[in-house]
Amino acid sequence: MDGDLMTINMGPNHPATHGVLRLKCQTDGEIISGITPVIGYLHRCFEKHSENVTYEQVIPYVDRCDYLSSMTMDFGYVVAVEKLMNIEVPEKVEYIRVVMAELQRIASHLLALGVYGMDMGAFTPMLYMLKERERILDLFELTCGARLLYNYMWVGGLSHDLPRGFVEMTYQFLDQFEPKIDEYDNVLSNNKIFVERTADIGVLPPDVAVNYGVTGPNLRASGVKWDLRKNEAYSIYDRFDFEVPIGEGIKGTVGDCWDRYYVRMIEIRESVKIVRQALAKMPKDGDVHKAVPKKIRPPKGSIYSRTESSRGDLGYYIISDGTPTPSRVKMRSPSFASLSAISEISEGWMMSDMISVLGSLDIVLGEIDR
Amino acid sequence: MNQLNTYLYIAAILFSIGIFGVMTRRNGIAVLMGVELILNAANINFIAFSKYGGMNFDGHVFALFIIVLAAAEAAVALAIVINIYNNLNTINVDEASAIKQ
Amino acid sequence: MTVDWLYTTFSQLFSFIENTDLLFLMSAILPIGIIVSLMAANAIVMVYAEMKISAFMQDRVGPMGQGPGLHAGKFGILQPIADPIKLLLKEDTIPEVADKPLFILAPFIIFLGAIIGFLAVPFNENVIVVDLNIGIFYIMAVGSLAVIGLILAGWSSNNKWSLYGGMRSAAQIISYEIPAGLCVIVIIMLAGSLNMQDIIHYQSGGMLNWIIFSNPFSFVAFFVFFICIVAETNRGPFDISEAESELVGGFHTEYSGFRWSIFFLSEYANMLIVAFVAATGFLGGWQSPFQDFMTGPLWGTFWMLGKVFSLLFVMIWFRWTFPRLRVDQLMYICWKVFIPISLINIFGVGIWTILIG
Amino acid sequence: MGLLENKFKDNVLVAKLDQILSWSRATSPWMFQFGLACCAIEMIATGASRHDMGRLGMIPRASPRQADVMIVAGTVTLKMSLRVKRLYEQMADPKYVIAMGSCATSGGPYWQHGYHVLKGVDLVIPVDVYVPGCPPRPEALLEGILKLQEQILEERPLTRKMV
Amino acid sequence: MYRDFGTILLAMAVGVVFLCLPLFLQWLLAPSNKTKDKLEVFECGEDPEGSAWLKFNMRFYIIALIFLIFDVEVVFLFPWAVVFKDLGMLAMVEMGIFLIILSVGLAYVWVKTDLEWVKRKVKYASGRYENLKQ
Amino acid sequence: MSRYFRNIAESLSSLLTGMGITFTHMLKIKKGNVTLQYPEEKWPRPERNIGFNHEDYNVIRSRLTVDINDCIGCLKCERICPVQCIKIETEKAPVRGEDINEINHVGITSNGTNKVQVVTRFDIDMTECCYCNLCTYPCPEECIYMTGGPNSKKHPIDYEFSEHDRSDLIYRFAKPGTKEGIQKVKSKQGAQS
Amino acid sequence: MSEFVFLVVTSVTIISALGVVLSNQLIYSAISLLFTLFGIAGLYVFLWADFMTGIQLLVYVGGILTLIIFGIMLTNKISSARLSQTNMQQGIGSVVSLWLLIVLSLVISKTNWYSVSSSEPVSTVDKIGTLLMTKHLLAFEGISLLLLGALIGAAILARKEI
Ligand code: SF4
Ligand code: SF4
Ligand code: SF4
Repeated sequence: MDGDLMTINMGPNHPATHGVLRLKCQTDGEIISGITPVIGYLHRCFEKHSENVTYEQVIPYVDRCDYLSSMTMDFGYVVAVEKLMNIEVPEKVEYIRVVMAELQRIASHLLALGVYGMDMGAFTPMLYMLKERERILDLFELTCGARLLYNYMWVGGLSHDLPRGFVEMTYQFLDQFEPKIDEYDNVLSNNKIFVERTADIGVLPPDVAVNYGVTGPNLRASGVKWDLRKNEAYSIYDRFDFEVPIGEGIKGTVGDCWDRYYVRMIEIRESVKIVRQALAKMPKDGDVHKAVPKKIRPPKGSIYSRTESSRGDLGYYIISDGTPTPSRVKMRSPSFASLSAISEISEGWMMSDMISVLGSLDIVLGEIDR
Repeated sequence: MNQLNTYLYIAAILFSIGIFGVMTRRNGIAVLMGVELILNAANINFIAFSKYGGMNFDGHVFALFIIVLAAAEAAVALAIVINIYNNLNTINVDEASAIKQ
Repeated sequence: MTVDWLYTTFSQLFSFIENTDLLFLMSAILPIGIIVSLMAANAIVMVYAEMKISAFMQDRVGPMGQGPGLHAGKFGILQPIADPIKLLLKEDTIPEVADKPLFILAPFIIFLGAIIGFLAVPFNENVIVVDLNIGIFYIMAVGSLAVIGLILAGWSSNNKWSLYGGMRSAAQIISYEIPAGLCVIVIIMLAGSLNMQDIIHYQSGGMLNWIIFSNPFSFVAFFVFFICIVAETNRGPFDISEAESELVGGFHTEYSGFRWSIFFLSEYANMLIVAFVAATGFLGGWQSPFQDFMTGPLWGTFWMLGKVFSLLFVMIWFRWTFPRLRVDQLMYICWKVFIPISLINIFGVGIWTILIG
Repeated sequence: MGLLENKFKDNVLVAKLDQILSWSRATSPWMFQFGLACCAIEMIATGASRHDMGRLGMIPRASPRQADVMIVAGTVTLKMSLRVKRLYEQMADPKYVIAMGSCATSGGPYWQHGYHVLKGVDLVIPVDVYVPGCPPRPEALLEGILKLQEQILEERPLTRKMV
Repeated sequence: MYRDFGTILLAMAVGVVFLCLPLFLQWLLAPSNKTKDKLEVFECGEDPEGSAWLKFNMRFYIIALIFLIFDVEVVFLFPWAVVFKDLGMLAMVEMGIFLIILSVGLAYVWVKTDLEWVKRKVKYASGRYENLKQ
Repeated sequence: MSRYFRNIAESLSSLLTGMGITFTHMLKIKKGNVTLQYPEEKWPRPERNIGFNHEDYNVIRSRLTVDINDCIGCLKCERICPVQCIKIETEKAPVRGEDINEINHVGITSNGTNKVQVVTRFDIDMTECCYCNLCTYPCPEECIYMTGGPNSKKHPIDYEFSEHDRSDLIYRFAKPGTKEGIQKVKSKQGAQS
Repeated sequence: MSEFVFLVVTSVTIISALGVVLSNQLIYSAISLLFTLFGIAGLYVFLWADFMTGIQLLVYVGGILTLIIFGIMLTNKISSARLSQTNMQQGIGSVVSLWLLIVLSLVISKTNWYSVSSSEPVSTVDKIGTLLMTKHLLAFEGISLLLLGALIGAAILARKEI
C-alpha cells in the first residue's frame, strides 16, 4: 500500500526548525523516508569578516555565530588567541569567565529545553524556563550592558569588572533558581506525554555519534563521558569539583531525544554547582584589564584550540601572519556535526518524531552556516 | 407527500441511478458509491413500508441491518480495492480483471 | 420545546395570523437567531478567557491593550472584538491550485455541523430549542459532519501541511467517536432515554443522583468521555491536526481572514456543545447539586452554564499544560485504553444496575 | 483593491467607521513567526512572560495567511531574500513589516564584507518601521510595534485619498 | 417531529446566511491584491515540489477507518441501552454475547498487532521504555 | 499486563502533577506575575526585579551618543569599530584650542584638551552599528558613549528610537553647517592673510 | 410548507444522486453523495424515522463516506482523477436503467398497496430496541458475527503487503 513519496519542504521558515534551516523531507505518508538538510540560509560570512578585521574586532562576530551562547563562544576565541600570544590572564578574570560561561550555559540550555517543549506542544513550560533565563540575562546586562551579544570577554581580560553586588545577586538568583529545576522536572521532563513523545525516539548510538563528530550534550546523552571541561581542562576548570554531566541508570544513557533533553537538565544542575564554587573562590580584587595587550599582534603561527561551548566541542583554528588582522579564523561548530547526524537518526520515524529529534539536537543556525 | 407511492418512486429513481452508476463506472470506488445508492433506495422502501405499509418497526430494524451491512461491505470492499490497487496498480475494475487473466 | 412554546404563544399573541407556516417561521427564527448569536458570543468570551487564563498560567498578564491612543479596553477587554473585525478586513486568499468549490464548501460544512448540533442542547428545564427524542444521539451524529469538513479543508487546499492535518483529524475524530459513544451508552443505560431532558430529569434530587456518582463505572466513564470529547474537538493536547510546530497550521494553513475564523468559531462552538453534553449526561444538567436548594429556571441556567464553563476551563487548562501527543499515540490511547475501558464500563454498569440497583 | 476601499468622501460617519476599522487593525496585529537569526531570540523574549507581546494583541501565527505583521528579525541573506519576498507576498493584505535589528535594516555588522548578506530588507519588501539595535531590546521592539500601531491607527481605509 | 427537524433545516439556512453575510462584507471591505506569489500555496517559503494531490500513503489512517465497524456496533448499542432497564437480565445477556463477539474482533487485531499503527523501519532503537515494538 | 496498568497510573499521576503546577501558577498570578508593562513601566523595573540599583550599575548599551563639543577628532573610535559605521571627517582648526563662533566650535574639551581638529562630519549609522561598545573604550575624551553608559548621569537610558524611515537612523553629530562654515572661515582667513 | 420542503429535499436527493454517477471527478462524486445521504436523511424524517436519520448521519456520513473519501485519496492521483466512461457503456447503462425505472414505476403504480394509516410514534428507538432484543434477536447476534468477519477480513486485507 505504498503511496507516492512526497517531497515536503520543512523550512526555511517553519516554527520547528529553530531558524532558517530547510529540511527536504521525503515522506511516505507519515513516515520519513529521507531527509536532506539544506543549509546556507544564514551564511553570514564569518570567516571573510575575520580576515578583514583585527583580533579584538572579531569578537563581536564570534558573538553572533552562536547567538544563544555568546559567552562560551567568546571564551573559546579568547582562549585561542591567548594561547597564540602566550598571555597569562589574571586569576580573577579566569573566575569571572567561568562564572559567565556557566551562567550562559544555563541560559542557553533553558532556552533550548523550553523551545524543545514548545516543539512538543507544551507552551507553558517554555515560558517558565524563559522567565528564569531572563533573570540570567539581567545579570549579564548588569555586567556588560547587553542582553544577548556581549562582547564581554576580551583577549587577556574582560571589558568590565564585575559590578558591585554581582556576587550576592548571583547567589540570590541561584537560590531561587534551584527549586525551579524540580518544577521543570514535574511539569515537563516527567510528564508522561512528553516522555512518550521523546523517549526511544531518534536513538543516536555512541559509536555513530562519535563517527559523526557529535559532541557536547548530544554525545553525552549517548553515554560517552566526554567533556572538554574535564578531559582537557582549559582555563581553570580543573579547580572545580563537578561531574561530567551524563545520565546514569536508565536515565540519560541511551542517546534518544529524552536523554538529550535530560542531559541538558543535568548540565544545568552541574553548572549551578560550578558557578557556586567559582563565586566562592573568586579573588576579591584584581584588575581585569591588567593583561589586556595594547596591540594584539600575535607572532606568526597557527593554533587550534577547543573548548566546551553549550552545544559541544567548539574549536578555533587561527592562523596569524604577524599582522593585527588574523589571516584566517576557522571555527569548528558543534551544531554542524549534530545536524549532520539528523538524517541518520530520523529516517524511518514519523513526521512528529523528526521534529522531536531536530529539537533535541538543539542546533543554532548561526553557527552552522556561520 | 403523504403517500406510499411517492417514496417508492423516489426509491425507484435512486435505484436506477445507482444501477446506472454501477454499470457505467469503471473505477472501483465509483462502483461502490453506486452500490451505496442502491442500498439507500432499499432503505427508503423499508422505512416507507413501515410507515404506510403496516410493517411497523420491523422496517426500521431491517433498514438498520442494511446500513450495518453497507458499512461492513464498504470496509471490506475498500480493503479489497486497495489490495487490488497495490497489486495491479489500477482500480478500474475491468482493467484489473484483464490483468488477472 | 422552546419552538413549540413560542408557537403557542405567538398564535395567541398574533391571533390575526392565520398562516401556521408563518407562525412557525417566526417562532423558529427567533431561537435560531439567539443560538447563532450565542455561538458568536461564546467564541468571543472563550477567546478572551483563553487568552487570559493561559496568560495567568504563564505568569503573564495577557492582553492589556496599552499604548497611546490604543485601548483595547481595560485589561484588553475589547481585544476579542477587535480580532474579528480585523479578520473581516483581511484579504481573502484562495490559492490558485486549490480546488475552489471544495475550499469554500469545507468551512460551511464544519460550521453547519456545529450550529445544528447546538440546537439540541438544553439550557434549563424549559429552554431547549429542539427537544428531539433522540437528542444525545443526534448531537453525536451531527458531530461526525465535522470530519468531512476537515478532510475537505485539508485536501482542497492542495497544501501538504493541510493534507496531513486533514488526514490526521479525520482518523482522530472517527476513532474517538467510538469510546465517546460507548460512554454515552452508559448514560442511556441508566437514564433509559435518548432525550436530553429525560436524561436530566433522571438525575434530579441532588448531586448523589447524578450519573457520574451513580456507580463506580459511570464515574470512570465520565473521565473517559471527557477526554474523548476533548480529542473530538481537536483541542490540545490532541491538536495534532493543526499542530503549529509540526504542520504550521494543519488543515487551515491556507485559510485567511473570515474564512479562517469560521474554523475558529466552530471549534469553540463544538467545545461548547460537547461540554453541554457532558454536563447533561453526567453532571445533572440544569439540576442543582443540592436537591431542592436553588432550583428554578434561572438557577437552572446558572447551574448548567456553571457546569459547562468549568468543563471548558478544564479544556483550556489541558491545552496550556500538556505537550501534544503523536498521532499513533493518540490512536493507541483510543483503541487500547479507552475502548476496552468503555466496554468494561458497559458490562459493569449493566451488572451493577441489575444486581444493586 | 477592495470594492469600497477609498471610495468615500470624508464625512463624519465614514470617518467614525474608518476609525473603528483601523482601530481593529491596530489592536490585533497578529505576527508572522519569522525568526532568522539572533534577533529572533529577542523576539522570543519579547513574546515571553517578561515582556509579553500578547499585551498589545499580538498573537504569533505560523501561517502567513493569517498574519498581519511580519517582523523580519535577523540577517536576511541573499539566499533567504527570495523566500522572504515570497513569504511576504503570501501574507494576506493588509500587511505590515517591521525590520528588527541592524541586519534587517541595512545589513548591520555585515554590511561591508558580507558578500552573502542582503543590505537591508527594504530592498525586497516595503518596510513600515525600523527598529534599531543589535539585537534591539524587547522594549525597543515593543516600541516599534507601538509605533506601527500608531501608524495603522492613522490609516483611513475607506476615505478617498485626497491628492 | 416535523417541527423539530424543520427548525433544524431552518437553522442550516440561517447558518449559511450567517456565514455569507460577513463573507460579503469582507468582499466589500477587504483589500484584494492578488499577486502571483500570493496565489501559490505556502510551503515554508520554498517552491512547492509537486502537488499535494498525490497518492498519499494512508495505510496508517485506513486502519483507523476500518474500525468504522465499531461505529456500527455503537449504533446497535443505542436502542439496546434504551430498553435495557425494561428487559433487565435478558438484554444484558444478549448484549453481552454481542459485545463479546466483537471484543474478540478487537482482541484479534490487537494480538495481530494491527493496532500498532506505524510500522517504522528505523536504524537504531533501544526499547528502554519498552513502548516501541519493532 | 502490569506494565499496561502501570503506564496508565503513571500517566495519570504525572499529568495531574503538571496540571497542579500550572494551576498554582494561575492562582499565584498576583505574586508571580513578571510582566513588565512596557510603555508604563520601563526598564529597569520599579520593583520585583532581581534587586540591583540601576543608578549604580547602569551600563546598558542602548544608543550611541557623541558630545561633539568634546570630540577632538582623533579617529580612534572610527578605527576600532568593527563594522566601520562611524564616519568622521575633520579639518585642521585655524588656531589650536580656540573657539570658532561662526560654527559654534568649542576649542577646549571639558577635559581641558585643546582641539587641533574641527570635526566637520561625525556620522554614526545606527542601522549598521552592532552595539558592541568597542568604540567607547579608546576615546581619550570619553565623549562617545552609549546613553546610560559611563556618563549615565548626563543622559537617561534610551532605547526607543525606531523610525519609519531608515535614513533617520543615521545620526549626524557634527553641528550642521560645520563643513561649509569652516571652509568659509578658512577662506576668509586666507583672504585676510 | 411541508410539501415545499419535501419537494426541496427530494430534488436535492435526486439531483445530487445524478451528480454521484455523472460527475467526472471522483471527489465531486463523493461530495454529491454527501448531499444525497443528507437528502435521504431528510426523507427519513418525513417517514417518522428519527433514529434512522441519526444513524444515516452517523454511519453513512461520518463513517462510510469518510472511508470512501479516504479510498479516493489513497488510490488516485486525484489531480488527474477524471473518470473515464465510454459512450458505449453510457448508452447501455442509460438504456438499462431507464428500462428498470419504467418497469419499477409501472409496478408501483399498478400495484394496489396495502396501506394503513398509523399515527406518529412517540419514540422509535425503544421499539427498535425491543424488536432487536426479541423478534430479531437471531439476526442481531448474526450481525455481530458478520461484523466480526468483516473486521477481521478488512484487517487482513489492509495488512497485506505493507
Ligand atoms: S541585527 Fe545583530 S542581533 Fe540582529 S540578527 Fe543582525 S547581528 Fe544578529
Ligand atoms: S558600538 Fe561597535 S559597531 Fe557601534 S559604532 Fe561603536 S564600535 Fe562601531
Ligand atoms: S575617539 Fe572620541 S575624541 Fe576621538 S574621534 Fe572618536 S569620539 Fe572623537
